[in-house]
Amino acid sequence: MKNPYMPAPVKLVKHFVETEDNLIHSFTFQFLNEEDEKAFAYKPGQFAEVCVFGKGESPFGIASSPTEPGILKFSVARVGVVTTAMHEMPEGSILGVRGPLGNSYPMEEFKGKNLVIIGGGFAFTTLRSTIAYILDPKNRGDYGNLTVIYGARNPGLLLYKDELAEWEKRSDINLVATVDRGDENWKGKVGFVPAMTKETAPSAENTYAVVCGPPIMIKFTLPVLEELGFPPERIIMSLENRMKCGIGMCGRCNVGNKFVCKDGPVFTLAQLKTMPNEY
Amino acid sequence: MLLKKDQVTNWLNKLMQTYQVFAPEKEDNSFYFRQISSGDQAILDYNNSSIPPKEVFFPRSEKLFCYRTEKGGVQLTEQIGEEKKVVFGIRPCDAKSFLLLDKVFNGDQYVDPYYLNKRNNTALVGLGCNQPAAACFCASLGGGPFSQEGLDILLTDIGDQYLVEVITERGRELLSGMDLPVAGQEAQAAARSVKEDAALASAVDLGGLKYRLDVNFEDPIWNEIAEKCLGCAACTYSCPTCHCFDIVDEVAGKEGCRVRNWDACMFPQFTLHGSGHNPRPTGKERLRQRVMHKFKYFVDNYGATACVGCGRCIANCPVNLDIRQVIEQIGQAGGVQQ
Amino acid sequence: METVGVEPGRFRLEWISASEGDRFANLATEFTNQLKALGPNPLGAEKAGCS
Amino acid sequence: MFLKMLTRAIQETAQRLLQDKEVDLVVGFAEGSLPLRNTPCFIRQPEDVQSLVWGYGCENNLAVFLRRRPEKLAVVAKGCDSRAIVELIKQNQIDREKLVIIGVPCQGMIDRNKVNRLLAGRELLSAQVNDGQVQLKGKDFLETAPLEQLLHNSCLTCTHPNPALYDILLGEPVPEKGIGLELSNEADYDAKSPAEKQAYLQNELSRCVRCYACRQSCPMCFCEECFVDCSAPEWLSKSSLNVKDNVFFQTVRAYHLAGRCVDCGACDRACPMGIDLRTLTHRMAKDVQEVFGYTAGVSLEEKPPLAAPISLT
Repeated sequence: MKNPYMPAPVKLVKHFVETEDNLIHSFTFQFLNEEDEKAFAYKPGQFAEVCVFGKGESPFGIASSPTEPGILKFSVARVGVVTTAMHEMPEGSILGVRGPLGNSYPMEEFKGKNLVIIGGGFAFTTLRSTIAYILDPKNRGDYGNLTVIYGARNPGLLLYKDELAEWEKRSDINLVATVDRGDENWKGKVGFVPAMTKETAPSAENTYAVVCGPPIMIKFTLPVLEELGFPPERIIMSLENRMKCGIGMCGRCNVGNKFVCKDGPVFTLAQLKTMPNEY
Repeated sequence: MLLKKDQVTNWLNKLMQTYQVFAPEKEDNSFYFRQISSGDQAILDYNNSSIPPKEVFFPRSEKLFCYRTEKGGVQLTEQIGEEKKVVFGIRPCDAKSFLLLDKVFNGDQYVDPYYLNKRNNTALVGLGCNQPAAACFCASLGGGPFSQEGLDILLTDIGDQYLVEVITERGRELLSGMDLPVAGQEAQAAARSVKEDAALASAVDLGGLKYRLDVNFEDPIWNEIAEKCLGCAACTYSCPTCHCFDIVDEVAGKEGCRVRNWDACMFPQFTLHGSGHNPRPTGKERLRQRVMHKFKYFVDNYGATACVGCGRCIANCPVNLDIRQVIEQIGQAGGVQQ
Repeated sequence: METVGVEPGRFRLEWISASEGDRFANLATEFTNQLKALGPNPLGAEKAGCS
Repeated sequence: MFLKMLTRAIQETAQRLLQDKEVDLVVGFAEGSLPLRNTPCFIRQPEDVQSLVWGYGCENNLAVFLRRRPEKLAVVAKGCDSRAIVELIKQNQIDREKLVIIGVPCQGMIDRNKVNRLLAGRELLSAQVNDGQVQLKGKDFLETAPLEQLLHNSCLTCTHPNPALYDILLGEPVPEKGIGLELSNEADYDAKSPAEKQAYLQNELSRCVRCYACRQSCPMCFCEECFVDCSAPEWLSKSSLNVKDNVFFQTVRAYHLAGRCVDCGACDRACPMGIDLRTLTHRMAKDVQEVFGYTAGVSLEEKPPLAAPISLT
């Protein structure tokens, strides 16, 4: 009987400071045991519980893509006990990972469709996983045009800056990186994500929209998408709720009769409209 | 079969040779299901325990695993108990509650080994309720004072002895070596009359409740229902079908362990986000969640109502917030069934 | 403190000014030895850990 | 019977206050759903006042519902409720201008645990009290016992049964008992050695399930984040099997109530496990009285102990 509460030991191989304000660090792990890695086959959009022995565990979206074997990457903001402990962890430390948990973005349904991925602030982790998955040579052919609109308060707070630079050079992805307030050497767009969406989003025809970000960004982006003709079934969201077990047993992350950890975190806007407004 | 009341003690002592036996033990004024060390500690003329016997399967605090952080690695040791147990003298409503908890802990996607190992290794010897208490309403939830659901053996008190009804193979094993006499006509008749007389004083009308809960999430009745609730967990921790828990680490230097503790949707920290946002900020949302979970969400997800009508939440609530009245109040709220 | 069953010997109130460094040091040492004699604090929690 | 008279007086007062729009809400007690139980109720329409009653089960401290309320409201307050209100006003949790206090002299509330002990497991179906005798009826029994024998300990040692602060007083004041009336079992707790005290507390609190009904029912417990819920630092274990931490929780809670606890016993009555919590809270209130000469919730003008210079002569 597999014990879903037992974490698999992992080693911290790369600890990278993502944002200027030192609030968000990226952590790259490697499994210590071969069979744990095989058992951890995941899809973009899923999350995992990262365990810091002696402090506790917390759920984080998986930022790495399944097309990047051998590693598992998370980007974590320093908020509480576990995250603060992680931020002080040197490379080589041993932690634990439990998962993969939750459903994933409907990558099969996306096949043959255009995609606009809209992210904000540090909720860009699972979106990065999805983008890297689609851009992988094995998968790129399956998907139509890919537009990415990613915003942050200022340039220093953008995640994965080097990758953003690479994506800008590529022709098979239309990256629109925007900031609320630019600075002297910021050459990209300046403006809020909802405004950028109105300006640069592709036609809704045969296109899915994936939206993930702080509540304020969601609140103003959804009407724009609906205006552009995106039906609720093709607006994909990812919810965040307090979680402990991650497997639908500890009873805390539900919205209506859906558990965000087991039935989610990915829901279509159509599904969300049938669920009570309690998230 | 028939079991004389004075034979109970030595049956329990016999069981204790191979099983850990949990039975109602009296302390001051209330009863608790605890592991007994000798047969005479079990008291069978009692109404019900203040805390349900679910503790045997889902303890209020349980070590999931222990770890020792060493140079370059961590050593994990699981803490899953394998002991064989018997819960003796359990009421039919509590036995039925385990069938509901099974739906959560023995799910299609994930299985909880801690709960399931104990469940698979534990037999349940039930004791029918000759005199249901005033606040018991098990019949309204599909149960009954002599319901056999979830039990391995059911005892019926017919005066100076018990009618023993064996329900499962595991129940039969418990009686091996006891060779009890077969129950004659007279004993059968006595048991039948006891079962007929066991009238339930209280009932709830669940008709249309699920439908009303589907439609009245935003109904102002919830403000009224929740206004007197203090937001403690007296109801959740005395409820046999509540299964919510918290997971924390407890550390002593290099060693520590991951512990699972009972938790309650009535507490604000239950859903408080790291960012400070709380989807259920006040007592109203939290009490609504408790009622919705038992009488709607559980029905949607598992096809059964997560309540067995044991009445403990009514007796233990400091402000006498009565779940039967809540169900009634919802009945009067909007959303009449088409 | 006594109501809760903490032995009176475990609590002490002293007035020491910032300039009385050595008095503070002696007092701390002396009180520590006193406490060691009394043994662990009854209120001290034993962690549910693997100890 | 004075209960009926009090009930009618409460209903009439509430109706007048609501009709004249002097208040938008009246907080009182209604009939409970179990024998000897009353339940808090919130009346907003004059025509609903008939659900307001008075009885021997009005044991909750209603002050817990009055903190930081925006609207103008009235409360039916017995002695200990009014004392809690006085303290909450002094601690800026209640706006005196927006509160109408309907004072009710308190005859004491019946302790269900004492009734259960008397009935030895037989179930109580109904109860009446006439002239100091409690009639307890069950399926096939009728027991009578003197009221004194079934009152809560906090009511037996209550020093202020008459409201310390009120706008309207209903019924006749009740005779006040002497200050610091001691119960027999209190003396022998004090006589225990520290280790025996620890053993007693740990035995009592081994039944604690950490439902926090004691904290939630206490009018004085209104911290934004209770130290028990804090995870950084984690002051104590969250597991109720950690009995020493259960004792630690009650100890620190008693410290946080020093000079604020009005010794109403609401925590004791709220505990579903019947744990004796008043051993700590009652003594804390007594110690504060002895050391600082201050009794919580008796007068609006009297400053709390540490808020005013005290003369140690």
